[in-house]
Amino acid sequence: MDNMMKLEFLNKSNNERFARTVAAAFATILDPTLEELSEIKTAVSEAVTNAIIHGYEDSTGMVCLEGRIDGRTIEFIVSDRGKGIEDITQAMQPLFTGKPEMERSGMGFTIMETFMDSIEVESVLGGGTTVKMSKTLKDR
Amino acid sequence: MDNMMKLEFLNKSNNERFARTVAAAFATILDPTLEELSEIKTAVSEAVTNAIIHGYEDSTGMVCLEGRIDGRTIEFIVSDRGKGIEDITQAMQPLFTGKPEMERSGMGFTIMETFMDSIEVESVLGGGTTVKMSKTLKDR
Amino acid sequence: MRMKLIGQMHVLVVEMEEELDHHIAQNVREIIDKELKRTNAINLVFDFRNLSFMDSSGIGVIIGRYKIVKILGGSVIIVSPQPQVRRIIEMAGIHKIIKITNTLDNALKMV
Amino acid sequence: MRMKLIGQMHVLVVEMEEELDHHIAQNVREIIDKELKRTNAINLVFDFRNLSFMDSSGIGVIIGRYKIVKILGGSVIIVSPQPQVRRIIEMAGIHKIIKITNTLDNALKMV
Ligand SMILES: Nc1ncnc2c1ncn2[C@@H]1O[C@H](COP(=O)(O)OP(=O)(O)O)[C@@H](O)[C@H]1O
Ligand SMILES: Nc1ncnc2c1ncn2[C@@H]1O[C@H](COP(=O)(O)OP(=O)(O)O)[C@@H](O)[C@H]1O
Repeated sequence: MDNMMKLEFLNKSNNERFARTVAAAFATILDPTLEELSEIKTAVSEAVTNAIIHGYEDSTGMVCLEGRIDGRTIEFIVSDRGKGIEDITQAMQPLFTGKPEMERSGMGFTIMETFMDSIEVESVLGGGTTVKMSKTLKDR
Repeated sequence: MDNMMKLEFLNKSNNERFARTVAAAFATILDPTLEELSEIKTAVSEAVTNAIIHGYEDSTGMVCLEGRIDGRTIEFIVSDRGKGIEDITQAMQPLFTGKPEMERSGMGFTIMETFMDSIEVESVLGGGTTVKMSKTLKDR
Repeated sequence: MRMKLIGQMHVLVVEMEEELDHHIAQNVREIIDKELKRTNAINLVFDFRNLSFMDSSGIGVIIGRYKIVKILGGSVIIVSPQPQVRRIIEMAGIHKIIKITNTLDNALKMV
Repeated sequence: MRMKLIGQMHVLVVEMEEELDHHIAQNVREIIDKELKRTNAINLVFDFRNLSFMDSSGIGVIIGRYKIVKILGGSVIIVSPQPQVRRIIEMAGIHKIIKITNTLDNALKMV
């Protein structure tokens, strides 16, 4: 592993922007293209937002964003210790949302899958959710 | 406390820029002036650089940057588990440096003191160093 | 976010700035819905020229407003989304139900 | 970082970009010192117009080069530091031993 960082922050919605800015700053170490950078920022924004609104709902908790760099591959792991996902396959379907009343679009996981090369989701009901995403950047 | 974050990263010199960008992104939550933002960025850059080059020298270790927001007051705590400082009073004197051969200027602590409202340094020889800095931003 | 009303056309123009995420969306939604009621506007133009980032929370905002405006008998038009924003819009299929154009002038001709 | 040599005046112009910290300083130092040797330049102009950030590592770089150039019998001049960079320079007292000016043209007249 060439580099790593781990960020923990409160599940406040004004930390969503902070967290994706951190992800972008970490990715900047690899001198990504503007497109790669905006893909990473968006994917991380989705995962962090999910941790905040679905993981914790109204309770207080910490969200964790880990970043790892290995060659041109960058990996982000977003985790919460919130309520967990009952049916991961269903949750990852495009347009599925558990919170239509909040005007959620159900496109979060689809965006993460489209913008990153791979995504893995692990979740324990009542224990929390971990989303691991990685992307190999173009050689520059 | 209104907000908090904790960042850990490897003591690699290309993380210096990453760490001060994170500090600036966290401070941005308070909508600081450009001057306040650049003062925070500079002070954090000094503390993080010290952890990397003085704390760990050639060994590998993790640097920690914590941020806390309380009203208009923002606090940063930079810590390492490196070699520690023998004489803190001497270390904090303007122009004192333990590494003149590296062209260090000995101005790091002076910059932190000038740009932040308060600074506290704790250190244990062989155990590491913790620098706590805080600054109250102008009302906007 | 800035808003202006073009009264004789019943158009509310919403100019978004910086980044539209879940945190911002909560406010944006409320403000637009209140303003639609207050002004009796039935058409909504999202001016995205200065919006540099949007995630899926923005999709929810757009589709939610689209549903309201449709009931009022009006339409929603999006102006000048930047590349990242455009990709999110297209990924969600919003461009199939909402018109996108390059200038505010064009948008006002299309309502 | 970009460098150019103005041969007849023995001036090496170093144009710094983005941010000058300890990470960058290590390289900058080596490259400048090599170039001073290679070109026989004795004067050094730091063009800081496009340098948006500098911490105390930059002080070390400037003073270190100042010492070398002084031995060679030349001088160091700093061009157009932005506010943050200027504050660091002044805090370190560098402006008392090194001239600062607004344009590269001025700097070349001053060497
Ligand atoms: N961290 C999480 N904790 C609990 N549930 C989650 C988490 N992330 C996603 N989910 C569930 O998966 C669903 C789909 O997520 P997503 O595709 O991002 O769409 P959206 O956020 O718009 O609902 C969510 O509505 C939620 O029910
Ligand atoms: N985290 C640290 N661990 C060990 N020693 C430190 C640490 N921070 C500072 N010091 C000591 O204090 C001295 C002064 O620090 P500073 O004022 O930042 O100047 P400089 O970094 O230019 O030497 C350093 O040279 C070093 O000896």
